[in-house]
Amino acid sequence: MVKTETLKGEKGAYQVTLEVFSGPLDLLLHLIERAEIDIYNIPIVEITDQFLAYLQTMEFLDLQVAADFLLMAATLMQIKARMLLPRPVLETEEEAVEEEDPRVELVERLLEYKKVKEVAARLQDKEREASKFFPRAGGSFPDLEVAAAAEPAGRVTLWDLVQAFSALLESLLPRLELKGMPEEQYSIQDKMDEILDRLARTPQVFFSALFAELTSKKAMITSFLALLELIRMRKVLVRQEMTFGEIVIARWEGKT
Amino acid sequence: MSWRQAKAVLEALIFASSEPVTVKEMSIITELNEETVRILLFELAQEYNDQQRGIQLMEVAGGYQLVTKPEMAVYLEKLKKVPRQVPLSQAALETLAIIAYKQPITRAEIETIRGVRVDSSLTTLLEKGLIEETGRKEGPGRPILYGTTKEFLKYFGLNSLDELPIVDDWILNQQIQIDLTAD
Amino acid sequence: MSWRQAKAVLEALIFASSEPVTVKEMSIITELNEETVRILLFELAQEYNDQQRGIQLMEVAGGYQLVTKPEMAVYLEKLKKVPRQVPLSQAALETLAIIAYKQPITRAEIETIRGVRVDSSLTTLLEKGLIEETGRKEGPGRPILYGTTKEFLKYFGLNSLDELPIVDDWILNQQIQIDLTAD
Repeated sequence: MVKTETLKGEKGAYQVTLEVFSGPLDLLLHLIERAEIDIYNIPIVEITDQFLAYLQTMEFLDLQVAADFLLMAATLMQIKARMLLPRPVLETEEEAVEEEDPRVELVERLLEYKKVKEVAARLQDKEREASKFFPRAGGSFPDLEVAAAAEPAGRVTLWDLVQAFSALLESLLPRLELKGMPEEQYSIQDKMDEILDRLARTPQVFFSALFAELTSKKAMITSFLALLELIRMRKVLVRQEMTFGEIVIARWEGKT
Repeated sequence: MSWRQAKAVLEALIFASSEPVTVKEMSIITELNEETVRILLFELAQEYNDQQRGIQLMEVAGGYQLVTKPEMAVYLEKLKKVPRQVPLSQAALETLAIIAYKQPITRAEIETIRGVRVDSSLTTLLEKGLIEETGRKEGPGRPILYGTTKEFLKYFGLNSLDELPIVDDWILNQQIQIDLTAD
Repeated sequence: MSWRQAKAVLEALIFASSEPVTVKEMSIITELNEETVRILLFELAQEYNDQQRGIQLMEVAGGYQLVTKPEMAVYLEKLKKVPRQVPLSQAALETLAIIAYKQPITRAEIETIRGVRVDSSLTTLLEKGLIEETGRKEGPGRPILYGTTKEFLKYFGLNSLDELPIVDDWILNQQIQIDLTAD
């Protein structure tokens, strides 16, 4: 689908920019978000009218309306009809509970689809990042295609990291105590920035090196928490390059 | 083979291969143990960085590959001889997102989630080698199941599926590792 | 742009280009004059040599390109022969299982069982030397018959075909399905 349609008006060519939706759920979500309404309580009459108005606009502009959009329109009208029907007088509470809101299924689909959009957006970010790294294109060696194994990279669990940290703390603590340096005042955010700055200069840093220059236990713990936060945010990777080797902190590849 | 030579061999191997080369493969070819290969690779990666080169070593899809540094992109885009990829459409990205997180999955299941027919996105994704048929689902019609490929990992610069971004309460892929959910 | 940066840019350009890059192109992109580009290239070539790298800069018809050093050929040859560590795709495995149990078998027969076209799996399996053409079937079109190879036995650590797990037809089909949905 195209983002922009060029239309020929009587007074010459002019451009109309259309929001193009990847499907009826996308359009519906857009309408709901634009109206800033609660997804769990969709004003179905209003939204159905807007949805139909959009389809009319598409038709008016001679743009093909996909069958999926028409199907959704039918679904919306069905829900609308059910909601407008006079509700039967309910005799018991039980019946009242059983009376299901006709919008429930739609809401569930919308919520699920919302996640899809979220993931798609993140994949797009990754795509954009990855597109900055160009592989070798020239004169590939004939027959030299090698099938690579999905070898488990030396991943490090959070637990490994905590253990490494406590070992480090234990070994460095006597030295720290002796120094008796005035305590640094750093927030976790400061430390996160510091680690990222460091990784901007060298792509990989030894775990121990991150803490080598710190002068207090508090600073070390702050740094450690900052590192955990960066891992959680997927801004850094942690891996063990050798089986018994040092843990290495690396920049999240593809991110500048 | 000297240390320096070994590094040269690894560089040549990674350079010449059209696919990421695994540590295991390099170990077999050089007849060095995997641990040594890893140290050599680590040093090689360092050299690429220290020396402010235009290329760097990247760990992707379970192996190693050479790529240009991101800051070179602005120059590379000016050279027509450099092949460039057309970014995926929104529709294709959504389809791919569903496959990546819910694989193996059938077309009908994807269509239920997206609310549209996905034939053309599936064709695009299959042509680009980002997804593949992984088998057939039990049940009526035995529909084809789709999953992501190694090319998918390469395309998005991921080392494994574990590196897919986490979506809150959409933990679909059971392979997502404990280290990330531990907190 | 510093001297060092300029060299990095040239390296990236030559690396990522699908064809040799000319001095003129490099000059336009870096906004440096051609003479400077030549000096930079000369230095770059020196560095590749001095540092005993696995790759080198080569001037060929129409410009510059990066190639592996001749002494690396022996390792690159080995790279081609490294045992494939990739587990076969589910589709290929399914096809292979059918061939193993029902050999000799034609493509059409495999496709009837699997319900999909199997061209690409057959190509993969042939390339990997796990199956081979064993003859032609009598009848219309005399289609090619496929069977497994010695390599197949090696790949799965079998001494002979007799060691294949015994299954009757029904179980064979079920088994494949179970494998496919296992993860």
